[in-house]
Amino acid sequence: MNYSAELVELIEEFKEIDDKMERLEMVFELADEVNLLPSDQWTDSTRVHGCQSEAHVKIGLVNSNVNFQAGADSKLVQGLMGILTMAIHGCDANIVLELTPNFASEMGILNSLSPSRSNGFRNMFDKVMNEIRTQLEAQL
Amino acid sequence: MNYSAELVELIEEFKEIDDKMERLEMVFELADEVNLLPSDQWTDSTRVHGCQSEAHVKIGLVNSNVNFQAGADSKLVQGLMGILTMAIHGCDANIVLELTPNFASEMGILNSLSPSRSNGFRNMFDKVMNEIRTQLEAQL
Amino acid sequence: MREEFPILQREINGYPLVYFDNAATTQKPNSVINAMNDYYSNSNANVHRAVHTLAGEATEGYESCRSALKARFNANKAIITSGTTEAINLVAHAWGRANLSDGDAIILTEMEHHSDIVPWQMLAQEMNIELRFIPVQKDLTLDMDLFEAAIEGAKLVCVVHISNVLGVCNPVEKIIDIAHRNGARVLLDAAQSAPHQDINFEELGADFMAFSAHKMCGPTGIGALLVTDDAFDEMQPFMGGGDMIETVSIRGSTYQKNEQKFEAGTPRIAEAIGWTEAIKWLNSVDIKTEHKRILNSARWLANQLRNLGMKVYARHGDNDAAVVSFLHPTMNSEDLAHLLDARGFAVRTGHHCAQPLLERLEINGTVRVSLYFYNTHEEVVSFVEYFTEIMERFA
Amino acid sequence: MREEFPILQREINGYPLVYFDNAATTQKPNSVINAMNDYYSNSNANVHRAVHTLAGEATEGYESCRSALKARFNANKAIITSGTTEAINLVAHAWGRANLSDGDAIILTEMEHHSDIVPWQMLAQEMNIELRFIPVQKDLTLDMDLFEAAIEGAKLVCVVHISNVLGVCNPVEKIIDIAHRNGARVLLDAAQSAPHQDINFEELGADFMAFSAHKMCGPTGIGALLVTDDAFDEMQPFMGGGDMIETVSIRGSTYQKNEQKFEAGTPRIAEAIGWTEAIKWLNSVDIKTEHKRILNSARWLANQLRNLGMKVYARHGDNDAAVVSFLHPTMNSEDLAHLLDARGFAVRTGHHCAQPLLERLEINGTVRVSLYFYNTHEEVVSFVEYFTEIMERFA
Ligand SMILES: Cc1ncc(COP(=O)(O)O)c(C=O)c1O
Ligand SMILES: Cc1ncc(COP(=O)(O)O)c(C=O)c1O
Repeated sequence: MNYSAELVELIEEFKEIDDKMERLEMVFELADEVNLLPSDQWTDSTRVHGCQSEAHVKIGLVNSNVNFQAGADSKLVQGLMGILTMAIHGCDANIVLELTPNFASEMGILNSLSPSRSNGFRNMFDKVMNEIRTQLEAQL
Repeated sequence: MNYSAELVELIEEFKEIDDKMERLEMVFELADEVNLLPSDQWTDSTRVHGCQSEAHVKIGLVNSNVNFQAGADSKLVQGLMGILTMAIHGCDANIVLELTPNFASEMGILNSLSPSRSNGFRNMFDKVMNEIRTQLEAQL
Repeated sequence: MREEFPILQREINGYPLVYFDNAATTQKPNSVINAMNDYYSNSNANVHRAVHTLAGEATEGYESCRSALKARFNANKAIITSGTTEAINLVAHAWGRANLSDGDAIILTEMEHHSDIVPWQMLAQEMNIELRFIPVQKDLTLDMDLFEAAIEGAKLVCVVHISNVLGVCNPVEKIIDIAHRNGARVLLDAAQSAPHQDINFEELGADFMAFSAHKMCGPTGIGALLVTDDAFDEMQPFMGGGDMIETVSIRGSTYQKNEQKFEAGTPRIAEAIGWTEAIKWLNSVDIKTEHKRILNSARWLANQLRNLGMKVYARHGDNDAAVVSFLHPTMNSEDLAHLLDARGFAVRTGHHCAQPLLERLEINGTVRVSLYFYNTHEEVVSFVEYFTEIMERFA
Repeated sequence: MREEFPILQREINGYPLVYFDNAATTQKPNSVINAMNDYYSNSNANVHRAVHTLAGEATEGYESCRSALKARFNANKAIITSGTTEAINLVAHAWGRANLSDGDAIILTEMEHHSDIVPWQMLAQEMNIELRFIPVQKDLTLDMDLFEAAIEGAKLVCVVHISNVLGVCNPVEKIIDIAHRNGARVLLDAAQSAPHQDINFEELGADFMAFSAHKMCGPTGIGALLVTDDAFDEMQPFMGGGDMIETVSIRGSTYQKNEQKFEAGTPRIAEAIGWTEAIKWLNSVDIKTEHKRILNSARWLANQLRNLGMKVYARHGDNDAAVVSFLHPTMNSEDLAHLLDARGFAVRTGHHCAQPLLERLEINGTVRVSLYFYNTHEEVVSFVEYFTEIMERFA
């Protein structure tokens, strides 16, 4: 698929960073991009399973545009949510559904993370895509 | 202790052989030196434990001289019994009791054998020595 | 292929090693040895749950073994154990104790290895279960009529795929079919078949399959139990400890849902990494061709030994293993093995952990030559030459 | 010493590895790696009962491990297992099921590792046995008054010698004394103490002691249970299979009399050979001096972390281990561990397989730094420097 200009820029920025700590620092900063899902709205249905820490996501469709809210008790996880926010929030759901987790690999963030964290990212990605798909179908 | 002339000669002969098969061959030939304990006299009390095959020994004292009878279903084991025969049969029990299994190591036969066989030899040696000691004490 | 196995360069008593004890354990190629070496030198860490780089590498290495097993054998669930023996004991404890009850029957065969007998005897004693042993016939095959007659009321059939003494490959498709039609689960002891065949677990249809890495060019201390999803769901935890739990409190614990449920404690990490390489090695071998080659060598050897007056216990049908068990009419087997070792030939003697089979054959043991893919026909020929010499000099 | 450990030359993300996850598993010296390499390259064979040269070498190598264990720990019986976890499960099955009955009690502590909790929960459920957990007090020690009050009616006391989370060394002499005066046997979980202390098993007086090779510079996949002669005589076989039997027939089986009775199947041969070298290595270390050195580093680290605002869970008495468990007041532990890994520092986070202890401390996990003899004070200083930088940039 074609990435949004914002995402393309982000991928480029990440690619330029060699130092792992700086890369993590950038992920941390992206935690601010998240539309926060307040922890009192965390439920079993918002929960991303297979994450070591608590991670919650909520999807809404405004017309056919994705509204993505998320929250985690790890800032790193929330940073990953921030990246996903830049990739999908406000975008057309049909276009979003063409996305694969490749963009995260391209950034080099997945292999900066422990296997359980990068699995966690994949689980989050899958859950978000499934929700979008389900809600799109429900609209039909 | 001082080895008998016969035993010294045997140790020398063994030392000269480099080839393992020839050494085994010599052990096989020494099976003929054994005063055979017929298999119908094999009992639990003659049995050498910890031997993989059947091995039986019987000790008698004639005056204080050792009478050693033995038998095994392995010719190799019987060869080892033959060596022990040359070391102790007809000898004075008090002198025999000073013997250690070192002479067999000196010959290089123990490390020609699998660990279980050389353990078997040690068990046989210990059993024979214990019998001699018991019978000597009984004579007192 | 031989140059990949460093031990094959070894000399014994001044003669080249001729390793014919492959049914006991196989040798390891450099790729296996080096992978473990590399793990300990560069990536050693405990697996699961940790964040640091080494722990990630170790976890990926360990889990790659599970993936390699699932792919090679086409299985959905691969539980990593310490070997065939633990895998079978795992079935007895995790499945047997939860699914069998007073008066149930288990079918075994007289061809089983002790590892597939003793766990069931222990379970039978504990739970009052009947063990039915299918006899081995004069032609060294299982009595399938008696098997069909015995199946009623049996909940489990435990059968060795290939006998480690005889090399005979049992008709497991037929056994599985009959067992399943009668509602019995089937445990396959594949310790000897996993190294010699391409086995498709799902297609074959057994419920459990146990085997060891060390018999298929992998390290010691590791093996596996493949399980179908259905049978997996019937299993209760066996050993308790770290890694197999989800939560622990002093009030009680909950368990993992996947294979880790049966892998308590720090797992065999280096061993899993070594085994992965062994599986890769095996995947690269043209097993059908190699099997035919060594089987032909075994057939030739059996004939030569018969001509020399030995009693040979083998069938050597196309699916049988390249194993030749034999006895000299008078000469003690261990004596023979010692003489063979003097010229570098490694064979095994004794009961091969299959005393009930030997009891049926009315013998105490055999001398066993077992070939693997790195053995050559020249080695077999030199064996016969030296064996002939021994007969002339010693028998 | 460091040059003996090849992994310590490794770089992570361009920075030298600083391995502070030693309570999870330790690194291996060249002597251990090379011994296993050499075994697979030159002597690999199955053990016991075989006549050929390789089998003899393998058997001697395997049994040398048992001898080394008995000598180092002054024990009469050393059963080789796959690790601490299997050793404890072995006690539960082989001793527990044979010697406990309905209504008996087992004493555990809240400081136990899951491996010393879950097997007893499973046994308790099966046999209707009461589990009594001795609480951990605010000062991180066991409540010995409650222990004395709980001992009546207990048949077994299971206690961790040194906590893997806190590094606290428990008063095991006293515990053993009280237990024995009340007729209870004692199982010591020595997974963390065996690597850090010179333990004299007979003198200490415990009945069982379990530990793992991989935490004391040995390979993965192997561990041991030391047992007194008295307790050994009370144990029934656990897993069935080859090597643990004397005779097998379809009518029943008899078992070995020595440790092999509990070592069913092909054992961990390469691992035993590697462990033997690890024990030799440990025998060559001046443990008292080295322990004092790393404990002082741990004390210094704990103070520095406290000054940086961390909550530290440790006592660091003279017998405690060089472990520093801590929490940042707000920052997520895994985030911290990721940042540490970025500069090569390997620490562990999470529940350390000791959830009941964390529940008592009212936390979910800690960040744990655990030192071993090859760690230097310079490493600890560089850790604090980088940690300070992280605090400035991220917290
Ligand atoms: C105190 C304690 N007990 C038991 C264990 C379990 O050891 P293993 O996983 O090697 O079986 C560990 C290590 O994880 C430990 O630290
Ligand atoms: C047919 C068969 N089953 C089971 C086993 C036991 O395997 P392990 O000793 O690796 O557990 C063996 C090998 O000894 C075998 O040949």
